[in-house]
This record gives sequence, C-alpha cells and structure tokens, in this order.
Amino acid sequence: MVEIDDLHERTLLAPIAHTGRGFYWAVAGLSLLILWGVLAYLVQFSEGLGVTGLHQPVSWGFYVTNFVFFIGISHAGTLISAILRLSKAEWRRPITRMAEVITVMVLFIGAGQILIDLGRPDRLMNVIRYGRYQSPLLWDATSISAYMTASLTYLYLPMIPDIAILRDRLGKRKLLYSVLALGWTGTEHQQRVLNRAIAIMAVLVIPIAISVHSVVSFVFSMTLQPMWHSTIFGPYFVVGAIFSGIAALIVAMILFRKAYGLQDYLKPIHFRYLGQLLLIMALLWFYFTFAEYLTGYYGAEPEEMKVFWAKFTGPFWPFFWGMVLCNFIIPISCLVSLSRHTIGKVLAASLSVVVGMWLERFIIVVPTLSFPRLPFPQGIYSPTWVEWGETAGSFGIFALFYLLFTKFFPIISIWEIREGREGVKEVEERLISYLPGEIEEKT
Amino acid sequence: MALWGMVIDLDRCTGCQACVMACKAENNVPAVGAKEAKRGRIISWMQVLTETDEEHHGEKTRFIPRPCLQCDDPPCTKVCPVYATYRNPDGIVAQIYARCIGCRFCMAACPYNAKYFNWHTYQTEKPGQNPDVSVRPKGVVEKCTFCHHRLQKARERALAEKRDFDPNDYVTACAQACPAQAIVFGDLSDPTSAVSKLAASPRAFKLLEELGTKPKVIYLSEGEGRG
Amino acid sequence: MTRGALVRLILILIVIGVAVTWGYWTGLVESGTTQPIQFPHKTHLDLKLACTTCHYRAEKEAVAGRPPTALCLGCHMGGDTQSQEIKKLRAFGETGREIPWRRVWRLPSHVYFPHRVHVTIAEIKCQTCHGPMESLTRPPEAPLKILAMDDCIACHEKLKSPEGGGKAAAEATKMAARRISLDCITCHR
Amino acid sequence: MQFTRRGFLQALTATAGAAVLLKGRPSKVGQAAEDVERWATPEEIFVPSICQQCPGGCGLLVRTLDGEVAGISGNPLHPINRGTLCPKAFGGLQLLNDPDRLKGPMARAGERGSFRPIGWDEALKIVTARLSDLRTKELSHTVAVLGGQYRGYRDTLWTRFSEAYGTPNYIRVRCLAPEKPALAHHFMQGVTAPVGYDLAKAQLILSFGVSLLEAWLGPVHNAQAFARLRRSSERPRGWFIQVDPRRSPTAIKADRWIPIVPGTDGILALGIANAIIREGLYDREFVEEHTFGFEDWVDGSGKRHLGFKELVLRDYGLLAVSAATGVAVRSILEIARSLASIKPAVVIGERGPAYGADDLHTRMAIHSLNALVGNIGVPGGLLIQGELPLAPLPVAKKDEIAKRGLAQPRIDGAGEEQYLLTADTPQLLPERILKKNPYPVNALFLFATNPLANHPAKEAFAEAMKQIPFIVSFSPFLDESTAMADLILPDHTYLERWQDDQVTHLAGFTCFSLAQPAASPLHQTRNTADTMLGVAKALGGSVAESLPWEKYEELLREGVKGLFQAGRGYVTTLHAEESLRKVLERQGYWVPEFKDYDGFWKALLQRGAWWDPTGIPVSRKALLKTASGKFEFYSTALKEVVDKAVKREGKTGPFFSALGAGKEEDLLFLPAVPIAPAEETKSFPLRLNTYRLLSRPTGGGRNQPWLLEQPAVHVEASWEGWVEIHPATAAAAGIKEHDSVWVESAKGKIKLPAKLYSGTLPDIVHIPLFGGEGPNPNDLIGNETDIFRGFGLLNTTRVRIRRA
Repeated sequence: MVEIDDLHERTLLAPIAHTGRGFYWAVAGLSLLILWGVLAYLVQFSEGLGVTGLHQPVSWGFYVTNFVFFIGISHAGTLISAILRLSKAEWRRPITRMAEVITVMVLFIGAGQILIDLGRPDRLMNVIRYGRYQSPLLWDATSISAYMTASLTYLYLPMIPDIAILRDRLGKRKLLYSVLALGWTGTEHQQRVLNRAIAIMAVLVIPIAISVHSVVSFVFSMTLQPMWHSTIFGPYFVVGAIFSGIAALIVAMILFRKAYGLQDYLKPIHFRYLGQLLLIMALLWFYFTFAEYLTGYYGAEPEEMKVFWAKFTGPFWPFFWGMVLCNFIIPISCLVSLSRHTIGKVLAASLSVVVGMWLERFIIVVPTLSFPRLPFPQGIYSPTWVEWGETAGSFGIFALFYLLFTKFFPIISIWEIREGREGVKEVEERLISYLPGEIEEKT
Repeated sequence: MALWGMVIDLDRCTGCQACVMACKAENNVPAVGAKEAKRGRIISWMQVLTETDEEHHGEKTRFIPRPCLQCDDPPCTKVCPVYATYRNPDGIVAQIYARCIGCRFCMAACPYNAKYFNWHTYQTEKPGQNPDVSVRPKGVVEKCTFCHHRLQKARERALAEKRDFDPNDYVTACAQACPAQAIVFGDLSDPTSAVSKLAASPRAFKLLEELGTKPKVIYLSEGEGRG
Repeated sequence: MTRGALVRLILILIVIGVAVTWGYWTGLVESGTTQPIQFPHKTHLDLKLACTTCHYRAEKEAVAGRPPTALCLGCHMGGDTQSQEIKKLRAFGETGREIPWRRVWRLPSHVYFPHRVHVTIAEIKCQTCHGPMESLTRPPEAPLKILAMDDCIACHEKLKSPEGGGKAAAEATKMAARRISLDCITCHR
Repeated sequence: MQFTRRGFLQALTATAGAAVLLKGRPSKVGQAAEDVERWATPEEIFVPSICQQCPGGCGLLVRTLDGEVAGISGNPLHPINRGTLCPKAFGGLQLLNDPDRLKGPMARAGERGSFRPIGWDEALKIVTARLSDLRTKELSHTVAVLGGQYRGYRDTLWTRFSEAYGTPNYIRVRCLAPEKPALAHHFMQGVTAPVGYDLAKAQLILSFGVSLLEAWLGPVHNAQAFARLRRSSERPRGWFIQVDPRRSPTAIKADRWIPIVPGTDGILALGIANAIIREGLYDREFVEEHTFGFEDWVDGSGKRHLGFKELVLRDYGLLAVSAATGVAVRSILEIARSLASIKPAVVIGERGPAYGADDLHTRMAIHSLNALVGNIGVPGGLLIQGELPLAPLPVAKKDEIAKRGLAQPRIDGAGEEQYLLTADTPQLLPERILKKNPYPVNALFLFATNPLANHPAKEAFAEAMKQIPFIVSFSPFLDESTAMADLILPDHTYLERWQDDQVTHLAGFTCFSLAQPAASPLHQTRNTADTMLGVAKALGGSVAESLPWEKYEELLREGVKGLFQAGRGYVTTLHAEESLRKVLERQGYWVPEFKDYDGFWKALLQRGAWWDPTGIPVSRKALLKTASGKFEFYSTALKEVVDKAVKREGKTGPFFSALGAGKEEDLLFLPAVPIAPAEETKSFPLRLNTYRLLSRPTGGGRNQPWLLEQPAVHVEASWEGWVEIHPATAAAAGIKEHDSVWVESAKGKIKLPAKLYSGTLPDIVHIPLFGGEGPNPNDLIGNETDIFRGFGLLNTTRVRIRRA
C-alpha cells in the first residue's frame, strides 16, 4: 500500500483501500435479497407469468410499477448533477458523482423490469429485429438506451482524473485503473478537453432525461384508458421522476456520509439546499396531482370516475392516501423549516418520498386496469411472493452494485473537490462579475 | 376487398354461451382449471358480459357477447412493439403468436378487454383439437381472430377449385353456432349482405363508440323499435 | 500423452459435447427417423412417376400425407418377389393396416401451409422445398432441406412483385381476388 | 347460411365412404402400440351424429380427421336445430377425450370400489352366468335395471330384454320428465300423443317457471323460437312474461319477471283466471263450444257439480292469491289483461321437477288458462305431435319363467297404490331393497344413471346397493354409482356408437335421428346395446329369440324400415327442396324419394334425420280427445281413474287418501290448488330452490372443463357450485359476496360460496344442481315426491344459512 499523502485523497479513497466488516454484512444481506429475486425469476421463467398475481384485467402490476419507479429515480442523478453543473452551483461538487451513479445503476435495473415482465423474454430480440416505431414501448427502448449511453458517458468522463489518481496511488487493480484512466496525466490540454466534454454531455443529458420519462408516461397516456389518457402525463411523470430522484439521492448521501465518514464533505448545507429543492418538487408534484385529479373530477366521465373513486374511497384508498401522505404531507411538514435537525428531517422526508413515489406509480398502473370499461369480471390484484421477491431483488441489486461501485471508485469526486478548493478565487471573480460594477460617481 | 364484420342482436341473444363454447372448440381455447379461473385468468375469446343497470337494482340486465371487436382503428395494434398484432388488409386484427413477446401492452390498451394472456402452459397438442388452429404456448397474448383460419381455408379452396371466392363460404364458429341466430357474420363492404343491412338498422350501436376505435362488431339494442 | 494434449483433448470433447447438446436442444440436429419399409424414391421416380402419383393428396388437400397402402399394393401385388421390403409391404396389406410411416417433414404447428395451392396453382416443384428426393435410394432420416420463414417470404416476395409474378401470380390474383400474400396470418395461425 | 350448406354437400360425398371406412377399422387401442402419428389435417370427413348432452335431440356434424374427432358443429339439415347448437354440444369433445374414461371392462377386486381390468369375453361370461343362474332359479324378477335419461331404441331394447328375460323391474331414474303427454294434458284433453307448443308463432308467452332458455327440453329449439318471438320480419315484437322465484337468465330476457313463492304457480294461474273471468275477457266462443265443466253442471244422477268459473270466483280472490303467491294484485290484473288481449298467446307450465306437492292440479290450473283464452288448436297455441311410424318389432317371446317373473309386482311399487299414475318411483327403491319388500334384489344393472350423486335419496341408494350381491354398471366413467359395481362394462360415449333419437316433444313435428359412430372407439369400450344383444344371445332360449339381432345397427335398420314404408315424411334435405315438398304434400301428393330401403338407409346415414313436418300439428280435433270431445275443466278421465281406485280399494285406500280424502270431492277433478296456510318457519326460515343450468341440465359433466369453467352468465361463477342469496337476507346474516356459507336443512348441510343476487324474493335461496365436484345440493333436499307423477320435489325444502 502506497502511502497517500493528501488528506482528502486518503479519506475518499479509504473505502476502496480498506474494507470493514460492515461491508461484508451488507453484501451478505443484499445477496440474500438478490437470491430471493433470482429464485423468483427462475420459478417465473419455468412456470410462466402465472406465478405472479397478475390476471385478466390487471395484466400489469409490480414489474411495470417498478419500471416506472426506477426509471423515475434515474432522473436524480444526471438531471440534478447536470443542472447544477451547468448552473455552476459550487455546492454540487461532492454530490454529482453519487447522483450519476444512481442514474446508471437504476437505469439498468429499470430496463430489466421490462425484461422480467415479458411473457417471452427469449424473444426480446424481436423488439430490435421487428421493432415497430408506432409503439411507445419502442420509444422507451430507444430513449432509455440513449439515456443509458449518455449517462454512462456522463458518469465516466468526470471519473477519469479520479481513476488516474487510483492508478497512481492505489496498489491494487493496476491494470483495470490503467485501462480506464485512458492515459490521463492531467495536462492542461487534457483538462480542457475533459471540461469541454463534460459540459457537452451535461447539456445533452438533460433533454434526453426529460424525453425518457415523458416517453415512459406515454406508455400509459397513449392508450385510451381512463385516468391514463391524459396530456399532462409527460411533465407530470418528469416532475415525479425528479422528485423521487432527489429523494433517492438524499438517502444515498446520508447513508454513505454515515458509513464512510464523509461528514466533512456532505455538510448540513448540502442537505438544506437539496431539502429546499425537494420541497419545491413536492409542491410542484402536488400541483400536478391536484390539476390531474381535479380535471378528471370535473369532467366526471363515468369511466374516469369509476377509477377515481376506486382510488379515493374504493379498494385503493390506502395506497392513494398513503401516497398523498408520503409525497406531500410528510415532506412538507419536514421541509418547511430546516434550520435545525436538518439531516434528520431531510432523511425522513426523502424516505417518505421514495415510498410515496413508488405508491404513486402503483396507483397509476393498477387501478385503471382493475376497472375496465365494460362489465368485465373484475379482480383485485394482489402480488405473490414472486413479485415481492423480484422487487426486493431489484432493490437489492441496486444497493449492492452501488456499494460495489464505492469499493472500486471514489464516491465523491476527488479532483472536483480539489478543483473547487483551488478555484475559490475564480468563483469570487465570477461572483463579482454577476454584480454591478463599482459605481463611479460622475463628477 | 371484403370488410368482415359481425352484427350481434342483443334482443335475440339469450346469454346461452353457445358462441363461447363453439369458439373454444374451434380455436383450441384451453380451460384453465379451477385454481387459475379463481385468479381471474379464464380465457374466453368470445365472452358473454353481463351488464346490470345499477340504478334499477338488477332489473335491467343485458347479456353482451363480446368477441374481439376487430376495430378499424385498433388501440391495441398501435402499441405492439413487434408487429405481433396488426390490422390486416381484410380488416381483421391479427395476432401472431410466434412473434409476440408477451409484454401485454395490447391488453392494457384494449378498452374491450378482448385480449387474453397465457399465464401458464395451459395445454399441449392433443386429440380432439382443431388442427387448423395452433395451440398457444405460455407467455403470449391471444384473442379472437374472426376464425381467420376459416377464411384461409375458404379462399384456398376457391383457389384450388378455380372459382371465385364466395363470401358466404366464410362464417365464424360463434355465428354458426348461435341458436337464436343473434350473431350474423359477413362482408360489411357489400351493401346487399345481411350483415350490412342489419348494421344500418336504427337499433344499431357500437360498443364504446365514443372512443373512435371503429369496431366492426355492431350491436343491435333490445326493446321495442324497428329493425 | 502429455498433460497438455490431454487437456486439449478434454477441451475439444467438451466443445463438441456442448455443440451437439445445443444442436439437439434447438432442433438443428434431429435424431434419425427409421421407416418401417426402406422405400427408395429413386427407383420409383426413375420409372417416370410424378410425385403426385402417390402423394396425390398434395393436389387436393392442405397436407400431402402418406400414400395409402392400397396404392402401393396396386403395383406390388401378385407375382413373386425377392425383395424383403415388398414382402413387408404385402404383410401390411394382408393385415389391412396402414404402414406406420414415421413423419419426417414437419412444419411448426403454428404454420399453415396448404400444399394444394402451391402444387396446383403456383406449380412449385416439390424439390423446391423438399430437396432432391429423386436421388434417394432409401428413406431420408431427416429432412433434406430445413426451411425457415425467410425461405417462404423470399418466394412470396418475389412472386408478389409485378415483374416477378409469372403465370402463377396472375392466376392466383384472378382466382382468389387476393395476391400472393405477405400478410402474416395467411400462414400463421 | 350458404356456407354450411355447401360444406354439408361436400360432407355428403365424403360420408358416402365414411360408413365403409369405419366398418371393420380396428380400434385405436389396437394400433396404439404401433405409434401411429397423425399426419395433420388428413382426410376430413363430416359424420352426422346426435347430441346426447340433454334431451334436446340436436343433430350434429362431427368433423373427423382420419377417424379422429376434431370438431363439432350443428347439422344444418336437422329440423330440431338447423345447424345451430347450444353450449353443451361442444362439451362433447371433452367428454370423448376425457382422460378419466374407463379404458375397458373391469371387475371388482376384493372390496367394493377396487377394480381389476378384465377382458370382454370374461366379463360377458360373468354376466351371462349370473343371469342364467337367476333365471333357472326362477328369480328372474329379482334382476332390476336402472335406466337414466335416454329414449328411442335403447329404451326399446331394455324394455324388450326385461320382458324376454322376465323382470318387471326396468326402472328409470330420470332427472327430466318423460316426454309422453303430461298428466294434465292427458286428463284435460284426453290426448295420448305428446303435446307441443307453437312458441315460434305465439305473440305472447306466459311461462310458469319454465326455464325456456336454459334447461327445458330442447334448448336450441326454444332459443330459435324465442328469437322469432323477439325479432321476426313478419310481425311485431312478441311479449314474454316469466313467473319464476328467481331472476334466471330466462327471466332476464323476459319482458316482465314475476317473482313468486315456489310451489304457488297454480294459485297464481287461478288468480289470473279469476281476473280474466271477472273482467269477461275469456274466449267465450271457445269456452262455450269446446269446453266442459266451466259452468256448474248437473250429472245424470241429478247431482250438482262445481264448475271452473264458480271455483275460481269463489276460492281465488285476488287478495288471497296475492297473499299466497307474493305477486301484487296489480301484476295479476296486468298479466290477465295482456294474456286475454294479445293473440295468439300460449301459457306454458311444464318442467322437469314438480311445482310442489300438488303438482297435477297446479299443472291443470296453468293449463286451464290456455283453454280460457282459446289457445287450443290454433297457430301459436298448442300443437299435437304424431307418433313415429317405426316398424313394429316382432313380439317378444316370453317363456314360462319370463311370464312368471313378469307377473311379480314391481319392486318400486310404480303403478300401484298411491303411485297408480306413475311410471317409475325410484325414490321408493332404496327402502324396498333394504326391506327386501316384496322380494330381495339379486342383481342390479345401472345404465346411464348415477343415483348415488343425482338422486335426493342418494345416501339411501348407497345403503341399498350394499345389499345387492351383483351390480353391473355400463357407465363409461367411474362415477359414484359405478364405484359400487361388481362389474363395469363401459359403454361408448355418444360420438363412438350407433344410436338413434326419437324426438316427439315440443317441436310440433315428429323426427327420427340416426347416428353412426363418428369416431373409432378410443378405448376398449362397447356399445351397451351390442353388449346386451350379446348377453341375450348367450342366454339362449326365448331371450335370444326375442333379441335376434347380431348388432344394434341391425335392430335400428329393422325399425327404421317403418319410416321408409310410411308413405309420408322425408329424410331431411335442403330448405328449398323442403318447401317444395311441403307445398306438394299440402295438396295431397307425396313423392317417394328412394326406390328401395337401401337408398333410404344410406341417405338417412348421410343426412342424419327423418322428419314429418306435415303431420297434424294444428288441429282442434286431434287435440281434444276426451270422451266429451271437449276440453275438460272438470276432468272426467281423472274421475274415472279415481272412481275405479275407490271401487277397488275403498275410500280409505292409499291412492284416494293420498289425493286428499275429505276434500270437497269436485275439487279433485277441477284444477283446484289449495291455498296452504303459512308454515311455521322458525328453525328453517328460508326456502331452498334448486334449478338446472343450461350448461349442465342433467347434473353430470364434471369431465367437461369448458362448461365447468363458465357455467352461468347471471352470476360470476366458475368450477364450483354456489348459493344465491338476496342481499338483504345476506346482510341480516352478516354474509358478504364470496363468503363461505353453510346451508342447512333438516336433512344435512353443505358449504358453498355466497353470491349476492337481488333477483329473488328475500326468503328464498337458490342453488344450482351444478354437478361438478364439491358440495351436492342433494345433501339438503328431502326425498319427497309429488303424489301423482312421483317426481322429486326440488324446491320445497326449508333451510337456514350462516357464515362458515
């Protein structure tokens, strides 16, 4: 082990250099979840989707809910980091990497939900061989793969200097880091090119991210089904996605802050800013939800109202009101004042939003299918252990991969922090440039 | 080109389900078994829906036999990512089992719930089945095809016998079986056909017409009234 | 044998094993079919018999089917014979049972392929799909040609196009008021 | 329907060879070892057959591919169904291919219920030895044959076998009524031929609990008639009123549903009569000229008798009727006015199970409405149907043993004492067998019946069967009764055998259907008719001489010759040809179609049926065959029967006592249904009404998954039985939809899922005679029967419910 001189580097590389007992416990726990998921999938693969609780009217359930949810979470990442980066918000520096990793991990898992949901996963290639561009599902495939590529690149580019640090400082995995570092030496030219590339990607990734979730919403809104067929769905989904993304990011930040002792890097101020962002999103989410349901209520189409009342007072009321509680009441009450117990409040709000947003996805997918227009024998959907297993496994895989990532790469960008510290002066200059110049009194 | 359509007279329909069973026998539709049925997975390409007017405490009940409505503007085909379902030139909404990836988007999109999914392997090939129709594997969506294989065979017969195809050679199993002759099948593009004449009746209406799906299954309402 | 050679041998065996298993599994390799009678197609076709002389159902029905025993006996009845195979044939004839031919050519069950249209209207040679059956001196153990959907499509596309459409296409169009179709449900069922 | 016609014509050419092909083809079992694979869509032959899923008698076209059944459709030429079918017909495919079918004969191995397979020769030897042993011991009468729901030559064969062998005990355990004229028709009109209803031409149908669109005789025929009532080009939309305790699918399709307390249909009919008479709406001309007993009358001895009018006006005031039936006075008046003003109207009151204890008078009361509005012998009213002109078979030879055996009383007591008028009284069987009264049963043959599941006295039957030393079952399935057998000689299912069907009900024409085997037998089963011919031959002597046919088809061929020689009717043909023939026949011409019987037989096999549409359907003369030549409100024929019985047994005799001694005597012969006082109902506050579903009217068919999966449309149900409860009743008992509910009667209790159904009176619960696996409503129903016909009372049991 090479001695690492830089204190910052030492702290940030510590999780990669040393592995504690907690890590193994976490891996073991998550592996159990994943094992459950794998087992569930194997059963489902051999027996057919019949092992789930899905049935004739309700042909979509947990998997599609998870799909929308995970794709939603993915917005955390890139979108926040990109926006903060473009707006040159200096407090972003310790956050961006975490956000970007969430995006990449969760995108794969979200896309995987569709694979799990397919009756014939062996024919997945048909989508590519015989794809039909009329189908919103194909738009999804396209935009998600574009988003995957973009966010992977966007994650990777700012990591190059850090990988080079790892290559130089860390004793192990020399080969891996050398390859990934792409010969980074930190020359000025390299710096310039990298910065340019990051900036371009940041610009690119925002429209792609928005398109992804709009397209996900189109899966529902392009049909004629009551409470799906809505023009508001695109922005509504995007807002929800950012909302849940921020929440997931905050949860991840707090967890790693605690686990890896990053208190110096992730300070209450970060959480306060993010908390305020979350508050804004909660209000925005409420606005969209209110508009959506009020419009439906006033239109009072019988078919819409069947689903509407099923959510308000019918069999889905716990989910609906649970969603309102988790997405609005709890976060608002936690976030209005962040002067004290910032981190605790933000964590509570974020956890609540993660749950609430999952409920929201569920409450969008299932009730509409449960109440068909025609007098069809109705059925209430209740998931089986297989669906719970695959859901748990999906979360498990996400957490495990995230954890493993932190064992290979620094979760907080070393060079960006350093750059931030070195660039205080530059920031000062920039600040001054925002302000009106000193007024020279005319004489 | 013919435009195949169906008229179902709800006043004549007795809710006997002969159409349902005829369809099952003709198209090798499996019985899914007690356990699966309880979970709401009965496959019934033709299904008799019972509509009860809640304001009248069940006094006004009607039976609506519902096949696939073979929409001219089908919501299901638009969403299929792999062309496993599409409207063919005859106006029949086709379902290609060998292509279907089982995403069930078409089921979610169909406002008539006319599409059914094979949640398990419900049956394999065995005696007593109709060899003209394949047995569907697990994981694909299936639905009424207007007994398209009968059209195939009728056409092919005409071709082999070197005569013109006669639209009367083609009738669906449900229309053939209906004891009250409430189901009439034929060519909607031919104004002289029985089905066209009935479709012009003042009693005629279409299910969920307001959705603009343009179904080719037309219903005749009950009660007094001409036609 | 050196250790390296042994390892190499084992590796090769594993590769072959995997390939063969995979082949069986995906149906590329089929286990050979043995027929009750070693029927020589060549001998019969050399006598200038047409395929449809015996497989006459191909002209009438969707499936060509096997010829009935009675048809075989039409020629092979009476007189002495040295051939074991003809004796077997006669033995089947005496019991009044059909010869239990095993099926070799088999389309997937979701495909509808009407022989009669292809034989009588389109006048496609049997060999186009079945391969050089006329050269066989004993029954094939496996199909001589394995057809994929693309083979069907290619032919239909060719004939459907105005320039490719020969007599067959014109006739088909006229007779059935329907062109040679590329519509999936024409063949999928 | 051009399609079917063309298809059929092609089928005809194909079937010409079918019979030849099927003849002598070894069964599939024989070839199974050879592993013959089907060569996909091989030779397609359509074979006409007959559906045996219910007594409807529909003609089938069975699609066969190289002898394997691959589909069923209606025979477009068959006059009963004209190419259409009901849902049950398609279950036939699953019945045929049921994996649980018996694969061959079985003999009991040790305990009852365990079996070993044996060969047919051995099995037949066992039966023959047993029968011939009993015969030599002069115990031929101790052999009982239990038959089920079938008709035609299979019935003829069993009757003949019983006679020749020498047993009076050929007893039918039926779930539906025999189609001989109903007693009410017989006593009021004097007819001996079956009576039908011209539903297709009626403008109003008033139905008393007849499940017209579900399980009533010929469902396809009924549905066609209903469709014509509803929509026909030549007349306005007809009216249909359904009186029923339950809003059945029939009631749903009716213009008006009148809920009624079960068993009070007769009272309602008399209430309607009251209203019609009071308002003077009845058909005066018909009543005056063609009826007897309307007004009070004086007989030869000067004794004054009560007339129908006086009876109705005196005893059936609308308030009393309304109180007893639960039908509002206003509704009664409205029905009466509709019935009297819309013509032609037909009142139907026929169904399998009895209306109540006083079934005969209830039916007479309902039927008297037809006379009141003059619907007898007019189009759209009642029809008479002729008998089939089948060739009489040579008289069965009875030797001395047979004669002595036949002289013994029947073990079930039918035709004696209070069961004077019934043909069969299976409900008495178990008790009498157990008591060995009047003699023990030494052998029991079970054919097409399963009393251990389908009879309310099923437990008693089980007990009784334990006493019988030798039981033979012919069932193709190992059902409850068959499990008790010592020997199983499995029958073919109906698509595999030669059979006939003689439809003489409902349709207004006579029709004979003939079916050859459509499929090669799948298993080592044998047509029971052939089995019994074989047994008779082996028994030798007069039994063999009475049943001289080698094969069942020879028997059929002999009987059918009568149709060829009758000089009327024809083998079904295309509609155009039929119309021409009808025109000719109306003018007195009848053109023979066939030169010889061979041609006739071949055509019958190819087309499936013979019929005579131009018999005597609309004829007042043929319909009124009483001594007076009039419709008798006051049945002199019934009086004659009663008087004879009284003369024989005295007024204390069982028959007269059962009729209701002590009643005003005239009331016995008039359609008088007593208005019973309200019952004490504390322990069992609810009434149980059982009913038959269209999908499984005979209660069987648990091997037909399609039908089990979607048995009904009025409630959502699948695979298991259910109990329909009024929402208010359910709420009072704390029962919610799909809850498990215990239904308890004095006899027993069963657990069923609840269906809340507002289509009922609140104090009645309804259970379908479902016939699948699981709880059997026969566990609740008492073994009660009506006095006259001896049919089970399936709707008089009282029950209570509680949440399980």
